[in-house]
Amino acid sequence: MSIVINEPGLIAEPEPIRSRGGILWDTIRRRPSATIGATILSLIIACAVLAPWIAPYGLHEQVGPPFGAPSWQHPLGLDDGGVDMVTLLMWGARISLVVGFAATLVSMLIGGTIGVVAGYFGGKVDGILMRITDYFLVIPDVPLMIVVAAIWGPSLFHIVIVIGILLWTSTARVIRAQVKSVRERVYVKRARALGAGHVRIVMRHVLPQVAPLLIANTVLTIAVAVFDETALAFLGLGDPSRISLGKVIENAFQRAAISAGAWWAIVPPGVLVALLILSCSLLGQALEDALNPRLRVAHVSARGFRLRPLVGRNADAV
Amino acid sequence: MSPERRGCGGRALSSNGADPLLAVDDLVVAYPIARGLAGAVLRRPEQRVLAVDGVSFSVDRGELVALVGESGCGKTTTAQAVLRLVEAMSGRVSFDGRDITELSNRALRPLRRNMQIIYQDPYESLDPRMTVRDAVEEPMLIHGLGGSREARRELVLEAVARVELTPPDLFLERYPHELSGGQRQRVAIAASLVLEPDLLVADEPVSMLDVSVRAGVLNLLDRLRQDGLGILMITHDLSTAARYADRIAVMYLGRIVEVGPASEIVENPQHPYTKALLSVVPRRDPRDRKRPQVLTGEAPDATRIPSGCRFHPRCPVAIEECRAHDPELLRPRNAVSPDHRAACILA
Amino acid sequence: MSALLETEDLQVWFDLPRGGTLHAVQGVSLGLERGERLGLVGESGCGKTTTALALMGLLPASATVSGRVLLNGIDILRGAEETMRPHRWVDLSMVFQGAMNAFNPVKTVGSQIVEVLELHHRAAGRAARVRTGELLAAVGIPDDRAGRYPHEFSGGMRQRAAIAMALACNPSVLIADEPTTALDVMVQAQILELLDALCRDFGLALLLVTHDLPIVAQLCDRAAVMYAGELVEHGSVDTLFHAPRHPYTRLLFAATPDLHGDGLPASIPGAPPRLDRQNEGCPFRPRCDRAFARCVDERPLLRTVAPEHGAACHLNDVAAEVAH
Amino acid sequence: MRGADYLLKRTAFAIVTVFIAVSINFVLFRLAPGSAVSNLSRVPHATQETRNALKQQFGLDKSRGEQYVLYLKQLVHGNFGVSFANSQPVAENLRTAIANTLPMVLLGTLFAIIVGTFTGVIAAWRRGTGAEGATVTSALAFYSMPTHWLGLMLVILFAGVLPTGGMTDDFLINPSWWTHVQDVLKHMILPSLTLGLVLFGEYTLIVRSAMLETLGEDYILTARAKGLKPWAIVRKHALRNAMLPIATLVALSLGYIVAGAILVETVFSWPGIGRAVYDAVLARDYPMLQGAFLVLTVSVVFFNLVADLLYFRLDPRITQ
Repeated sequence: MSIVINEPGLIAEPEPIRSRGGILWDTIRRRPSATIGATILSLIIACAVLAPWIAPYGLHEQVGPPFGAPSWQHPLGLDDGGVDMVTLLMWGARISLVVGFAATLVSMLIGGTIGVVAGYFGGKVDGILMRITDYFLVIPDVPLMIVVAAIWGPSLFHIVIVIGILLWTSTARVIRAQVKSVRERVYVKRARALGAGHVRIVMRHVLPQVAPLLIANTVLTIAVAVFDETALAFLGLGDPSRISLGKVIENAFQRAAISAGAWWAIVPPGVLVALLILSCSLLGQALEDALNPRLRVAHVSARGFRLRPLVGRNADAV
Repeated sequence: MSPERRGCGGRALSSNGADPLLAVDDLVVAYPIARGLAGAVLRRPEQRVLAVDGVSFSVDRGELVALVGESGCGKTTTAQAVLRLVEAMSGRVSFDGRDITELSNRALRPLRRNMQIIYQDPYESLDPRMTVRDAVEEPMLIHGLGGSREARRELVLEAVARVELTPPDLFLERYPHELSGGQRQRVAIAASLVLEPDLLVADEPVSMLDVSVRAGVLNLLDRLRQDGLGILMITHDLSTAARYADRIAVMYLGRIVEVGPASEIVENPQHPYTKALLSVVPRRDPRDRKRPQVLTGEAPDATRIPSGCRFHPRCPVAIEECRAHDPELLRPRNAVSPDHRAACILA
Repeated sequence: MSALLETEDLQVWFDLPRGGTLHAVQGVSLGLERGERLGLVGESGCGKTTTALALMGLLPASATVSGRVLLNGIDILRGAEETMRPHRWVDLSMVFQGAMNAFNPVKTVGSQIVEVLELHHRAAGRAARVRTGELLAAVGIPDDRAGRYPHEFSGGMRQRAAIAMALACNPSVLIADEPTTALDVMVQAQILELLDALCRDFGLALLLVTHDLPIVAQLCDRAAVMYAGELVEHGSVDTLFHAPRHPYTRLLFAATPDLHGDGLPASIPGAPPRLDRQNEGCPFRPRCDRAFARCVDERPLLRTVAPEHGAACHLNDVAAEVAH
Repeated sequence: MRGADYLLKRTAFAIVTVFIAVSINFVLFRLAPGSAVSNLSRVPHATQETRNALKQQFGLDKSRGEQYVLYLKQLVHGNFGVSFANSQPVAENLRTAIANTLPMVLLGTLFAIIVGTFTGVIAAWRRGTGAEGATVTSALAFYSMPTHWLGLMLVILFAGVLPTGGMTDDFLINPSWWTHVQDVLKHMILPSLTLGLVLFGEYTLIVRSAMLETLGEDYILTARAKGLKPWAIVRKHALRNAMLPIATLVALSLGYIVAGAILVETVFSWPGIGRAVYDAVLARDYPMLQGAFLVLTVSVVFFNLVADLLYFRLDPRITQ
């Protein structure tokens, strides 16, 4: 037990979590980093979703010379095929996000299930599942993705599956830890003592408590999935028929955009990927922080406590 | 009103010849100790800790029995074994005359509504996402009781009123974080009462509450006892046991070393451990300062149980015979009450 | 005559993480004489631990403090952290609640005691290690245990070691914050006996912060009762038990169960007020069994009601008027 | 005794993991439909001779069980097969590649550890100030950038100032030993910096949260009560304890860094293990790919074991 546990003001009261949307919305409203992350993320998602309607030019439409410089008509210039970069980025973000979300969904389903089952049942089941997770955790994911993608051949579906089945380990561990702690809470013990079934306890008590953490983890996983897709595409293992942000960077690199001095073909897609990952990290991290009771108040920091001068009060009064 | 004078219902029932509500007979509970991979490879024998080693007692309707002891003495394990939340290695637990040690989980389920438990930590006793109403209603839903939604609401209101949260309808839609520790513990009790149990196991029900509200929760339990509920209270606090229990059983290293009517245990203890335990309880009145009889040595360790009387290494009056002879629970020579038992050859 | 350690109108506010402030300590003035044992009693959240931490200037960055902390008549709070630090452990030392975590888990217990000795130039090298052994022996721990890590000690042993560490520089005041909470009754008795002996042998002044009235009744000379950030009554433990002048003190004793005697303890209805809001009148009024009109809008001040006995209750004024 | 048990468990885990990786390798490369060897026609530039050699080498005429045993036997003898691309033994190719990768990766990691620890401690120490905001923002920014893209940005920025590709200058003929080292170091700067910057972001965030968690511990309050000055507390108590998670995470990440070097080495044409993987993918050089994957897995497992041993050294509680 901590010294400060009983003193008000020394620790933040754990924020009551009531509705699933509640914690997400609450965090976005209260934490500036989460606000920024959520804003950027929703802007990118909006552009990507609306690409077919708001993109200024066609995706395969040659509107100028290869590596045409930025101009008023084409603020980010043209790529090696003379396609408008803004258009390319919108469509690219679309594919990157699809891969990111789909792969995350796969990994959440696997990781969430394994985490809940291992954490809830504990004992032997937990031992076996966590051993499996440990092995998956140790296998280096990028090389395995490369090997699998190389063998199966490049396609969007393969990429989603490959990323998805390699990313679930951290989710499984985080969720398991949380489920284990929820399982030991008195109200769950009491429900068990009452004779409630496993399904009921999991659905009614465990899952709602774990859901916010699962959301935070999902957001962080999206960032990793987007990164992995970019890396795979860069290594020439992306789906050749789809243009993702990774593919845009790879194209520029392969077609020697750098030696051609066409920075606009390579800087913006990277910035966009970085923004995408940054916004997910900011949002996910803020959510995790909000849910983490272990981030207590530091006992020592650069700034000490403040003194308020004795004004108007009789300092000699005892 | 002393506990003895308060005594009602319970004794009478059992003297009528009926079975006690809860009878525990020679209960033994063991936990395995992990021997580790190295141990498994070297084929070391699997070891077990005897957390509870031959415990017998009973609880009647309308009776509050307190199991008292230091941490690690096996009192909480005993409570869990009574409710079959941990499995006993041997011994019998009978509920209302029926042996429940061998019942399957399925057969046990309808019985579970008759025996309820409340835990120590009021801050974790309620699901933070459920209102008081949901929390009190849940046991009925689990057991498929209470009839219609409206009927259930009535029962919830009744239970909330019974734990003295007034006015009850004001509390129904509140969330746990809007309640104080004492109120949460009352809601937990209400959630147990709604099933109309016969037995309530209370595991350190007030040790995490503030002093000013403890008495409120305990007095509530006392009134429920008067209404005929059998209560088994686990506590480390002898003062609380002395005030509220009809009978006290003192545990040491997995055994009951002394048991009897509360007033007799407090005023006329016969086992040296009970005497020591009573002497270290700080008194409220500053004028009442006595030198406590502090036992030396660390708290006992269930992995290393001494031979003979298991209390002898710390016993201030141990004689040579105590090393070899494991005493039984017998009526002490100086006992006043016929129900007083102590496990000491000198008593 | 000035006390060894004294606070004057000590106030502490905390910035809350979700905005707003919490007035945790609301003008506490206490005195501790040389060799005296004072119990600071109250329920959770009443500000007793905050007061203890403020005495040593150990508050976090979210705190704002005002008032004075006088050590031998000199204000050591005036320069915050900087003026406080030289007195820490040398004049005032502390034993924390739940000593499980008071030791750094990756360093040996002995080395953490040696650390203070060397820091305050009491001893160094071999001499410091010898002194550490003596200190441990003084609290009943075999001195060869100095090289062990904290996790190798039991809860009671760790609390003893923490006390040994607190005595390292021969302080004049020992502040013990819930030193026996989370310990078993028998171990609690051992620790209390040890504190008692040490105070006697070393002439230590003891400030015992606890929620447990009987412990104070047994160990202390005087007690100060806190409620909702305020000192509501102080006096000798005997007076407080037999002739309390504040309803809270009386009701708190009535709520505490005792081994012998008759009747059931009675609880105090209601809950303490929230300290993150401005409260009018007497903070105890909603729970008080003898509140009257004046309690609603006038906050009672701590007044001397008898020699060495102060209470903050309007009833005492009424009693005084009646006496006139 | 518990300590011995811990070591035994961790070592057993490492061995089993390597075995599993070896088996995954077998499954991926031999059994999966359309995999390398079961579909030899997909191997480009393969003469009939190579194919026959392969068939014999992999024992494709035998049952799968026998193939597996044969495969394990070959591995035990360090035989990874022959590269399709340059007809050299894979083991030989891998050895050179690793020798090239390690110095570059270590330099980058060292940079990240030193800078990241420093900024992480500052961020935790100055919590709630502008300094924390600045460090965390820059750390997050670097953490978010795709590694290869950051490399390309450095290429754009430093083109002409520093060498941006390869490991040596081809125009240096018969350089002395010293000029050769200088030349390699110069080539190493950008790839190492890329790796270092990405890792710097990650390490800063890790160190910061480890420090924050430690600074909230009760023994920090005790240290303050003992009269230690704030920086002494950070140095003597907080950092020492925060190093526990940090050390293990760094050791852990070292394993992944070798794997992650693929992107950096591709951008800077650094002839290391990552570049070897990239080339093998392009050339469909399966023996090489298989060997490289195995080496990378073993390196992660190895550093994992190092992390466990480190923890064992640093945390006395494990021997309990």
